[in-house]
Amino acid sequence: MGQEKYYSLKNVIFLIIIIALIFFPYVADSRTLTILMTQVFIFSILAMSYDILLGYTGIVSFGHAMFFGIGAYTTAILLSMYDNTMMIFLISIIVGMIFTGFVSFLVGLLTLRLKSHFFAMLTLAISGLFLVVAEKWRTVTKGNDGFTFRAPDLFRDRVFFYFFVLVCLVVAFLVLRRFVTSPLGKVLIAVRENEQRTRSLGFRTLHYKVIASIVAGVVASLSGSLYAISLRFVNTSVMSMDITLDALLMTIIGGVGTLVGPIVGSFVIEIAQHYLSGLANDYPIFERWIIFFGMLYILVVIFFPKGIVGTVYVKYLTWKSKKSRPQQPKQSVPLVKDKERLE
Amino acid sequence: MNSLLKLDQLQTHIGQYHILQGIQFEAIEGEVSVLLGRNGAGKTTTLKTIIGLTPASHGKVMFEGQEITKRKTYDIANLGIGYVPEDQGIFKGLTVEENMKVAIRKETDEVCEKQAYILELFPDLKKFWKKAGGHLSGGQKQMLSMARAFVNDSKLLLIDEPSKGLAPIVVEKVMEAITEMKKKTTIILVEQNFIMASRIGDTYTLIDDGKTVHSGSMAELIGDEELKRKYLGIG
Amino acid sequence: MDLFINLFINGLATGMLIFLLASGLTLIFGLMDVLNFAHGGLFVWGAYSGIFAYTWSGSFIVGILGAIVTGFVLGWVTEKLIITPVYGNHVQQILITLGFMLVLSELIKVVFGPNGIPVEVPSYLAGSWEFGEVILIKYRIFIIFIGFVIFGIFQYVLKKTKIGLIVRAGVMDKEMVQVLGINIKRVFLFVFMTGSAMAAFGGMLMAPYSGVIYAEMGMEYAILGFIVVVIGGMGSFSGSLMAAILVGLAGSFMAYYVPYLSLAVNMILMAIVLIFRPQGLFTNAKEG
Amino acid sequence: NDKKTSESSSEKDEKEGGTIKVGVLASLTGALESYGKQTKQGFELGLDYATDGKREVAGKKIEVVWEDTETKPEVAVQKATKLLEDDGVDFLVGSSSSGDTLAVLPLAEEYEKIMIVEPAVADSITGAEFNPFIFRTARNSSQDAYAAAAAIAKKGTKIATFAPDYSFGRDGIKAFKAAAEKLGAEVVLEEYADPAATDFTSNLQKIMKAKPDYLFVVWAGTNSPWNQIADLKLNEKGIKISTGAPDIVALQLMKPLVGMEGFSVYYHTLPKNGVNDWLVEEHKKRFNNEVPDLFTPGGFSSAVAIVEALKKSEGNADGNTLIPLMEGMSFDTPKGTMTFRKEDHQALQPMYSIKLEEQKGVDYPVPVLIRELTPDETAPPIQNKK
Amino acid sequence: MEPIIRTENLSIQFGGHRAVDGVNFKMQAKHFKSIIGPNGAGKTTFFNLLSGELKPTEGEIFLRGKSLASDSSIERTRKGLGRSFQITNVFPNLTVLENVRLAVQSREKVRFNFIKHYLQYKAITNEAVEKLEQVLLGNKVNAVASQLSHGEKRKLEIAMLLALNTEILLLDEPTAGMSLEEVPTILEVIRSIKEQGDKTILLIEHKMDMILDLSDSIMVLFNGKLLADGTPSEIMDNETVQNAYLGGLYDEQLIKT
Ligand SMILES: Nc1ncnc2c1ncn2[C@@H]1O[C@H](COP(=O)(O)OP(=O)(O)OP(=O)(O)O)[C@@H](O)[C@H]1O
Ligand SMILES: Nc1ncnc2c1ncn2[C@@H]1O[C@H](COP(=O)(O)OP(=O)(O)OP(=O)(O)O)[C@@H](O)[C@H]1O
Ligand SMILES: [Mg+2]
Ligand SMILES: [Mg+2]
Repeated sequence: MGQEKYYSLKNVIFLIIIIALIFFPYVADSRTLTILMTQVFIFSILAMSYDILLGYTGIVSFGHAMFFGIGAYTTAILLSMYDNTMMIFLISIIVGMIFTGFVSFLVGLLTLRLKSHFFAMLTLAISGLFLVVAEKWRTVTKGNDGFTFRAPDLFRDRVFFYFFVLVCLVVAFLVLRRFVTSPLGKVLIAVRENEQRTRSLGFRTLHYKVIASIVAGVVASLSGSLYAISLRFVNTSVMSMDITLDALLMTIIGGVGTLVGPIVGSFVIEIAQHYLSGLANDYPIFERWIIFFGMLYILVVIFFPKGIVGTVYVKYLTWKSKKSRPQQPKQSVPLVKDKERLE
Repeated sequence: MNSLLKLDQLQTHIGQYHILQGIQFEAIEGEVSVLLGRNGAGKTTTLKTIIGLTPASHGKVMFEGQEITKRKTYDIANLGIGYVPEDQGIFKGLTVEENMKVAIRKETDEVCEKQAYILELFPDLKKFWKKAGGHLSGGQKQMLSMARAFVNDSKLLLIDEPSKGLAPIVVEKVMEAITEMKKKTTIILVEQNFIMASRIGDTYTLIDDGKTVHSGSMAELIGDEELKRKYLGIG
Repeated sequence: MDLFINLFINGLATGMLIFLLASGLTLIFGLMDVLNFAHGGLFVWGAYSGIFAYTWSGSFIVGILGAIVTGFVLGWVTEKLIITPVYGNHVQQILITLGFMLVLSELIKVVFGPNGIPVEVPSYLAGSWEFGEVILIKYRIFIIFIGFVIFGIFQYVLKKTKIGLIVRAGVMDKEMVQVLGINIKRVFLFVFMTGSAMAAFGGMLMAPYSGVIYAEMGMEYAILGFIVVVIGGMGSFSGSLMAAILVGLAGSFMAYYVPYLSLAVNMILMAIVLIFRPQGLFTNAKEG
Repeated sequence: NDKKTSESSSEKDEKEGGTIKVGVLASLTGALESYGKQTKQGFELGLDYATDGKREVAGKKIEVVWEDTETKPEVAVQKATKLLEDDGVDFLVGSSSSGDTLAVLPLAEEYEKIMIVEPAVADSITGAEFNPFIFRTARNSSQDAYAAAAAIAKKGTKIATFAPDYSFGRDGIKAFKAAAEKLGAEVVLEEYADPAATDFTSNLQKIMKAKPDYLFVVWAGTNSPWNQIADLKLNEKGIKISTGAPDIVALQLMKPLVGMEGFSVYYHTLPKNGVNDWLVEEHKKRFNNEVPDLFTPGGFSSAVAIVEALKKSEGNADGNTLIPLMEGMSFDTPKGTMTFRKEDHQALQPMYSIKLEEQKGVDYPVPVLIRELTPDETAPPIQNKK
Repeated sequence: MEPIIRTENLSIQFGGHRAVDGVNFKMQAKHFKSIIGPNGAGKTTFFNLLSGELKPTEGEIFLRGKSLASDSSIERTRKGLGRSFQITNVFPNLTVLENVRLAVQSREKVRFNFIKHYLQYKAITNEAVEKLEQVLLGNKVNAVASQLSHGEKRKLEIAMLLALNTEILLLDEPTAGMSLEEVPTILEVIRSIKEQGDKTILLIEHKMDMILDLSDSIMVLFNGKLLADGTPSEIMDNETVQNAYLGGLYDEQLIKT
């Protein structure tokens, strides 16, 4: 079938990109770009985890920052309390993941029975409460000022850290990709499309939603840990609505339900932000660069209604089906209809 | 023998798919024209193209001598064309009463009378006047959808499979309603229930694979065993 | 007792203000089901243009009219440019309206400058009355009054006309409404413009209350508005009113009696409501 | 730009006497942008003042690179790294938010470059998070608190406090309480409100109940409680208000507080010295007759500090060389003479006891000097535990 | 013999309206029973109660003698109670094949597996295709469900039920809106299932000829109550049924076909 060929094409592209990324720090003209790319990778992981919720299970969460924040705080606190060794760091990632897994399990059980808007608002409330805890538990978190800590010495080398994060990204991507293309992932998609019908096929949908929520939470925690390391600093902003919105925007810009999309989205947003704000130094009209940044979102919706990857993918399929079967246009390709995907 | 609606070489694309590939059809004022054809033949798409939901890519839709091909759905509806979709188009969150209210264009005495008549015919609707549309039974939804189209003064009504899912005795009532409407309204009917179609239809048009393949008077079709077997699988 | 009255009146006034703010969202988010994150932007623009008109003319009434006109015009622009392509698609709505929000609040700085602008209460509404220990701030009484008037107007319009029904029907099935001969696009445009005008109006009334307007004020209040619309039950004006008052009162009393929790009070309130009455506090469960 | 060319050009520069690069981080967009702009204007002026407009010190040109942190820690780190790596700056200055600053501190240590903190106030910058490369020209929260206490606290005064419920407010009140109690006053009530709140009447009710002599308010952010304090007639009930005088925009909101006694970090009429006169005049000249604002002298001072330090080191910008030179260094600023305290590198500086008065031709209440507080009077405790 | 499924005083009330009212019904395994009744009689609601979509206000359902009171719709599907829906209820944005594959997946208990790629489960795909061919949808496997015509969606609905391969099949108007030409094919599909002899089938239909053709017995619901339950000929002779349900059109229908 045509599908298989597509997959292999996809893998080839995938490989080329990986190789390019491996050589990137050596050819890039500055370390800033390396750091920027590291940042892109970290947010890619976060956005991918969000895509599991939004794109594959159809859950809009306004509270994703809490998982990210838990990961970041766990790593920061453990590293500052104990030694700044690699061992502690790895332990902190695990601890963060276990802890978020537990939290997202509870939150999931509590919230996932609700319908879209209500669910979204409840997650907003719960993550709001986590933010308050981070603010109030000042002996540990130092509140909104936050605190700095030492990263493991290996990570002082930004290139090493770049590769470390890249490996995390690739692994997370491969694991998540398998996750969503597995039978379990297909059930998640079914839940997104029509939860009641999924139930009547004999699937316990709540379980699937909780699983999705846990997976998303755990992966978000990983990105939070990496984020903390990249800054060697943590404050309450890691729990803030801004983080959730970033994840959300990156996912949507790239294309929901595509997994590659969030990576592209994260790249687009970080790079646009970086260069637009840089332009402000040279051209006074870019002083208000945020206007252009906002317009970017608007243009993406207008020209890439399904997100960048989603739209390109659909265009590709249409083009291919036209090429391969000009005689039988009615033999349809799986074109996702412009129907709403949230409910 | 005025022609009220005329479809001329109508073609419709949905996305990249060429669904209607040449529909030729004419509705005579005061008659009931029946569209027949197998599943996926393009009957529903034909009706939707008339009302403007899936605009035609080629060809013309003429209504009372003017071309309405490119008009907006609400414009077309306001010319006096009603539509009963195959999935009933009930507003699930609104009550039966509210469904009727949204549908009624102007609350004249005549409309009230008609409403009373149709509620008499389908007493279930009266019984569940305050119930949410989404909670009605399949047949009740069908009745409500008919009632909504019935209360307004339409010159032309497009009805898509009204008898589907109705108890035989209710099918009779629907036929009664259609006969009542027929006094003032021209009707285009898509119907799989051949008994019903043959009883109330004046003319028929057979659609297959998005094209008109046959048309004529209903009496002819009833007599033509050959045609019935070939296209309708009956006889 | 005096204390109770004080807390109550102040909570009520805050609640009313939240209601005014949320009433636009009740139309746009509750009724039309559009996740409009740019609502806060409309709110700020209303505040700035209203205050501009107020300072320019010296009349508070002119200021209010200025805000409402701005709201209508911006509503028109927003609906046409931003919302029309994304009806029914929440994901796209989030993205495009957040983008527009950035544009709107940054444009404020271009037009009115980056600094906050202080606002004074018009002299006839300034100050307070004192009855023994009870202190009534005049402007708050004014807001409570306006809140009830607005509520009354909306209730009347929605009861007496089909417009509410049409919007709800349009959200459920746009095509079918058009089949019934209704130009749903125009209805949506009109409702959206009204909602924007309400946001602008709310912003204008908020300005003297907080004493200052600034470009970032929009988002904070918009989130509060969303909370109120959800816990009041989507699209229900009486629900939003009750929820807004509840939020106002809870804030007022908690800040006094349980100050430790006052940071979290809105979130706790929302969490409790959603867990125990997910369909909203004040709606019957009819609509699923 | 290409890495190689920038590297080689900087090498070339060094041979010809070289360039000193200063990277300034500030919030140039977002909620804190007006602070960022003040710092920026102050810094440029300070540089010109200290180098007599030549922008050269010890034969080296001074070049400034500005970066916007957007008030986001991760952006601040990105931009700081860019400054340190790509631009190869010798000094960092910044930034408008404590969070951004804290996130950047370790980089200064890692790259062994001096960082002048301006105008972030968090105590922890020169406290728990201190590292030797950090010098702060800005005052810290404790200094504010000491100044505030000096303005109102006397033996037996009863004081209630009111602050936003996050680090800034909590730290400020903690320091104030310590300072006030040292002076013999009693803090009878501490009230905190949601930093985003708009209704403060409940808190004020409680304060009225406690019947203090003074209400000391720490507030930052545009949603201020002043109107409500006036509406509830606290003053008429015998509760005097005291707070820090903020920047001019925020002063406009304080009309209800005319007559209030408090403290100020800077207002352009308060200091009496030549540097300030120059600043005010030059500022008006350059920025269509506007006067310098709250954080302008801070930016100014940080520029002066850098130039003075370079003078001492004869153009050597190496961090480790500079640290001993800068410790204890005094320099003249619009606020008078500042001194980097040896122990925690905090610049001790004059503060001002003030009263808000209405003045003709000014549309906001003007801080009028009661008394200048000496640097020693407001010297905060040393908190970096080393 | 113990009936495979049995209800005891099964009732549900919506507001003031009893949609199903004290129904006592039982059915032997491998039996074919049709349910008829006027619109709004409570047939679909009865199915919803059996399948667990709705909870009864009174009464109980027993499957192989065991009460189902505490089982959700999920449990019931797993215990062998599968259904199709009257109002088409599929996954609109998935392809036809994926729709059916999900049903097969559920039956094969490939539920939480996340290690292997789903395409590696070839048997599942093959079986799904097979089911689609059985209901004459073989030419639409890759079409997205929302693009199907009404009749095609009905077929998909049946294919999904067949794929679940449950012991008891609840069919709610499977041929509503299907063209005259295709009804016989679906009828053949149902008949062949019946003739395999291992399924218990409950069918709601308004097409009397089809019912008479297939049913071992017919039960009549009227206003939520069980009006009659008996062999086809008993029911057809029942005068109440004649008046309340069939009306005059029925005779003609019989003559025609
Ligand atoms: N939105 C769409 N996108 C793609 N194809 C469509 C769409 N809607 C309908 N089709 C296709 O167009 C053809 C005709 O559909 P239509 O609904 O008009 O058939 P119909 O004659 O009404 O059939 P039925 O009797 O089953 O209702 C079908 O093959 C269907 O798959
Ligand atoms: N969820 C619900 N809430 C309220 N009333 C309901 C609900 N579901 C069904 N009803 C009512 O119960 C009655 C029985 O409905 P049901 O759908 O079972 O009828 P039916 O026998 O399947 O009819 P049809 O042949 O028209 O499909 C109807 O009057 C309907 O309005
Ligand atoms: Mg059809
Ligand atoms: Mg039914």
